[in-house]
Amino acid sequence: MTLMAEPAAGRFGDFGGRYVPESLVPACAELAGAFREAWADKTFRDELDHLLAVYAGRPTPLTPALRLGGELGIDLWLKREDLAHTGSHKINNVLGQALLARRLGRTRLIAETGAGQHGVATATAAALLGLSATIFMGSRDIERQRLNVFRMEMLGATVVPVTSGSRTLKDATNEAMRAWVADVPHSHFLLGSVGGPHPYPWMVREFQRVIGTEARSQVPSVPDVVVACVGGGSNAAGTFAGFVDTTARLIGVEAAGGAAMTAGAPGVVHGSRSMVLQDAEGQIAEASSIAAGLDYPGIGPEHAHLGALGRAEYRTVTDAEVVAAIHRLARAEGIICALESAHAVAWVLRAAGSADLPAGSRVLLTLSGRGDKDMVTLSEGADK
Amino acid sequence: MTLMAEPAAGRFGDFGGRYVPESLVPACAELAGAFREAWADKTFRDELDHLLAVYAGRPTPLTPALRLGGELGIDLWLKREDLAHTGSHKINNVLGQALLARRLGRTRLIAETGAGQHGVATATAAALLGLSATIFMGSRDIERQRLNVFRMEMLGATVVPVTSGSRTLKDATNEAMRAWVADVPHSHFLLGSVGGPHPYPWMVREFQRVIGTEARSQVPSVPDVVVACVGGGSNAAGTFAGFVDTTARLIGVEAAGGAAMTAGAPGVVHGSRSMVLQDAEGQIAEASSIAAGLDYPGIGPEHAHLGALGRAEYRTVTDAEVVAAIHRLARAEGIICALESAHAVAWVLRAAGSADLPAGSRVLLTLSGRGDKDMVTLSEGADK
Amino acid sequence: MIPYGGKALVPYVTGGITADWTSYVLAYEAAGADAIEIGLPFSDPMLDGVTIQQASDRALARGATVDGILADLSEIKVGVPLIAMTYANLVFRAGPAVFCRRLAGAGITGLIVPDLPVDEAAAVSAAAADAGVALILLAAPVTPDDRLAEIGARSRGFVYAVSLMGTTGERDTLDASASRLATRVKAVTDLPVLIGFGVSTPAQAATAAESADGVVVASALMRRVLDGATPDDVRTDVAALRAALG
Amino acid sequence: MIPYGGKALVPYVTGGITADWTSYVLAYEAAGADAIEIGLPFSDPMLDGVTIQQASDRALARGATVDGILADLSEIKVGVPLIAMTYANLVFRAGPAVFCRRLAGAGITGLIVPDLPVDEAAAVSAAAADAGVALILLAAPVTPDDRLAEIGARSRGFVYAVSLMGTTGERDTLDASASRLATRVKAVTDLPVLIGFGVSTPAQAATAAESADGVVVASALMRRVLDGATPDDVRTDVAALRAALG
Ligand SMILES: Cc1ncc(COP(=O)(O)O)c(C=O)c1O
Ligand SMILES: Cc1ncc(COP(=O)(O)O)c(C=O)c1O
Repeated sequence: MTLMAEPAAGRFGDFGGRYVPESLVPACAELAGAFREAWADKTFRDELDHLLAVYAGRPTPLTPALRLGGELGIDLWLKREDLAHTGSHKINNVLGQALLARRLGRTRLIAETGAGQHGVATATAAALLGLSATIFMGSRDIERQRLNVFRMEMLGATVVPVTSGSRTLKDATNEAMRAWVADVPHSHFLLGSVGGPHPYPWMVREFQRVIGTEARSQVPSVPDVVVACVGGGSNAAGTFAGFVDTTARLIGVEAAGGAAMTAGAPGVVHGSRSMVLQDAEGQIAEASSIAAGLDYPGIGPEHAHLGALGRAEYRTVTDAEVVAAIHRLARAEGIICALESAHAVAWVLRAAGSADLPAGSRVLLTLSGRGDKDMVTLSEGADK
Repeated sequence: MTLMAEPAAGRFGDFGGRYVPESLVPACAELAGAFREAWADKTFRDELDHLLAVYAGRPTPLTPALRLGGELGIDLWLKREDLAHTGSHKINNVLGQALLARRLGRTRLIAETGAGQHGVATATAAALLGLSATIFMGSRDIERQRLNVFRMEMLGATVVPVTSGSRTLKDATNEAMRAWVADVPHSHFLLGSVGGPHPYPWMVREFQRVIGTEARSQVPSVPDVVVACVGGGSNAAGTFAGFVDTTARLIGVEAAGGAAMTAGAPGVVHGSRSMVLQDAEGQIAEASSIAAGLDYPGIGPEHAHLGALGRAEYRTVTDAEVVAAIHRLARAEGIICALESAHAVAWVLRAAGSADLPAGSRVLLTLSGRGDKDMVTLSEGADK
Repeated sequence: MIPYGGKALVPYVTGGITADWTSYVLAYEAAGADAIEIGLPFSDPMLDGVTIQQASDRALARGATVDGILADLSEIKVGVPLIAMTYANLVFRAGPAVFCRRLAGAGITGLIVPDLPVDEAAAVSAAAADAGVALILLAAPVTPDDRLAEIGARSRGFVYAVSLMGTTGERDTLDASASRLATRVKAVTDLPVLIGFGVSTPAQAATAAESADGVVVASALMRRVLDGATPDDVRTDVAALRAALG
Repeated sequence: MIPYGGKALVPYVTGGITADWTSYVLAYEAAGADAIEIGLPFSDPMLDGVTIQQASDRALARGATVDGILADLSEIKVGVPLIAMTYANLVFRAGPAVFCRRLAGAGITGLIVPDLPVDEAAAVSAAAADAGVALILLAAPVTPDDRLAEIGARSRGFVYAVSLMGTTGERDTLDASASRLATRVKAVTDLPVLIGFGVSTPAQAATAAESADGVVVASALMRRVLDGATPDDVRTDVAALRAALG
């Protein structure tokens, strides 16, 4: 199995598609064509690879977590997206899409953000390429990720607070799509994960594939288990892409309060059909997670497909496990990861030694981002 | 000219030495011997290089600053220490010294910190190697770099507020040395810059040499000017080490309120003779800079020597120039650097086009760290 | 569904927005509506501006459900066609066949799903046809000719011409793109073409009707309802639109 | 400088700590001090604990300067040797020769510089000798034998044996390292050996004097001064130390 080709009609099995207003269909089609072309164009790939190397700090290292692995009785390698410029894997996708936007003659980037990492990455790429950026962010997320709001503003982006619905990522995404409809000729909607209408799930996975490709060349042998946290699912998709054709088990870890795969049902939201947290009538549920970047009721359609096939498995961890995991990793390895990334760590901590992750397992874990943005949340938690 | 050998009697020309209490002399001598030996030991170098690569993210990229350089009429390359693990060049030195401390059988690291970057790096290395860490930090710096205090605590370090004197880096250094005297057998004093008694200025420069060595191999040609900010002077020393034997001009940029080279006089503080801000009688002056990491009245002795020889030049920039520079770089290149690093940028902004930095110059600038830690300071400034 | 010949007026109301929301339906009919659009509120109305978002939120907060809204409709007698407007997830969650049969059971004969473009519409289209419900497709100013032809061919009841690139919501002027689009759509289909999105005043309705077969008016009416207008109040508004359209 | 034979008592006072600080000098003499150590306060007293730090800060805050302190001393008549204690930067800033001559001019005959180890002492040592001032070197518990011999050979006046690994400051007990060090120093020099750092009580002074030729007492006295003790009060304290030493 590989995850290479453009999905036919934008479908991953039963999932995917392009459920958007007619006003956006031509833009989606244009984008799909442009990406298809650019991805086959050596000049474009070379320019992106160059930026990833000299600007974003790729390849990111693979760190053997000797102390934590030793305590858990497993071999544990960490793929260090926390060291990428702006502090998470989000930059990989953003640089790719921003180059594409420029190729399409767009002068403005529109993005949704939850934790603010995608917003910061988008604002960064906009500054680098001389584009303008408008970032939609739930007012609740603005409260808990203030640091990132300052960063976006310093980079020259306009941050628009979204006060509708749950005031988190879901609502920011609605608002970003509304802004896009109103400015299609000048704007590129720079979606931050593997959701949304075709070509986004495919395109973003391809831009994130670099994580898996690098990791595959860095691990001493094919791991038994490959694990990553899942919000929309882009860092997991990029990681899985490097291992889907191996014997490695693929594990995505969701927030217990945003577990689209575990607690959701098939549905259509934000442009594609996938697994969605919703009620019996189809109203979208509000997710709830300490990690703003996972506080989302949906998941990318390819994950729904991999889950349906049984090729990938999805697990959930609680906020309390996540907080414990972030501290444990910090003290054992000197790495303070993002709350999002700590979901993957938390599952490893829980599973190690059990039938789900037997002693002696070789585990590759993608640390999708760094934790600086979460210090306020964590220190407030500690005060309680 | 090279900066290779161990300075005889710990002297760089008229500067350097070992002005410490007799109680610390044997520990300094032991450390000098251990470093001399380790630095000649392939096993030690390999282990350090390995950690720098798989853990700290080295080599860091060299980014051509095309937009900013274009605006200024110069070729500008940024050496990206902001992408190193923990967010600054401090990790290079800390990993080296922590390995040395372990080799010496020490179980505890003691460090002073200003901006908190060195404290975070020290806490990180302690966690990684299973050592304990006590970090002294001025209470004024604790206020302005809260984020880093949280990070150190999460990493398991004890942060001790220092309320004497100016309550900044100078006073934290006094207190760290006092703590060291009281626990020599178990503690290694992990000094964060190229100051202090022999062997620190030499050893820390050697551990930071990796910046200059990498940059030298990354630049397309020898630059006309190599510029770095100077607090104690470690990122500058490490950078200069790669270019001191070339035709490049070497420029260190100090904070106007902490300009030991420009406004200081020879003096002895914290264990070595160097340039020091002081009054006519010899009382050490309190520095004052928006950048906690440069808010220090001294400078490493080798800089005093390079300055006396005329091989390196030292300039100052004001807080206002620094704030403008951080914003300009963010908007032009999508990089939010540390307030410390922005001093180097501010000088380039001011000098570009003048006789000091003519149009067409090729400039290598070390971005010593990232700005996340400074967002609160900057946003409060913006509110005013 | 839409009378051929004259200029059709299709006012909109969000189902369940007030306890007596069906009184607005009756008022619309009384004021001369040719058909009435009933919004089935969705939690994430991605194509709607602030007014319809607020209307949807208020209805959902009041506990509005599809079943409840349909039951309310069964209790009144309306002489003009009723058209449901909702988002794809509500349709798929129930299953297109079940969903469309439920609509038909409540006397609804049309369905508009703004996030279901023609390429994704096959299953719902078939289910709607089976249930005797017209799946009305939308065309946008940026829709290219070939797609427009396909939309014209696959739409049922009428074609909904989205007046501008943007969300629903009142506008000061009618975008010039509205009449251009209506003209293009009329060139590829014999179905009536109605202009919607941002038609806010009788004057705008009259302008729209110069190139189209009628208008859909939503946000302008819902803004009034949100501000406390009674069924009687909005009857006057709809009557003014009716008068402007002739 | 220090009387050979008996057990010497050298109490310390920070110059300029109060307006009448020289009264403490006179009180010490009256209580039987064999010599008196005068602290010339430095902004960054790296080897000092909290008490001497506070004393230094207070003196500096009062505007104390080396010149002012020396001028104050010129105004009193003291019959025992005076020893200056300060940090290297004050010595180098003035220049060792100028600095030492200034001390001598105020009647000071000894100098202790805690951050000037023997390896760095040559210039100051020569300048002090020229000015007739004894540069007193310090030995520490960790000092190896060969260094100890060098310190013994290069020190003048006496050798200051630092009782423990740590800063100045009161301690509950005298560290066992104190007597071990004093014994080791005495084996390599004929100079008197005084124990300092943490000698806080008459009993501790007596213990120290078993292996050494006397004691320096600083923090215990300065703590009292900081707490408001008058010259009369500290005279009693020094007298008690004197009595304990015999
Ligand atoms: C550090 C980090 N990890 C993970 C995520 C979740 O996104 P995805 O599942 O697309 O990787 C985010 C989103 O903000 C993030 O910031
Ligand atoms: C980012 C950064 N740059 C520079 C410095 C100054 O140190 P040095 O002059 O030793 O490089 C610091 C010190 O904290 C720092 O954090």
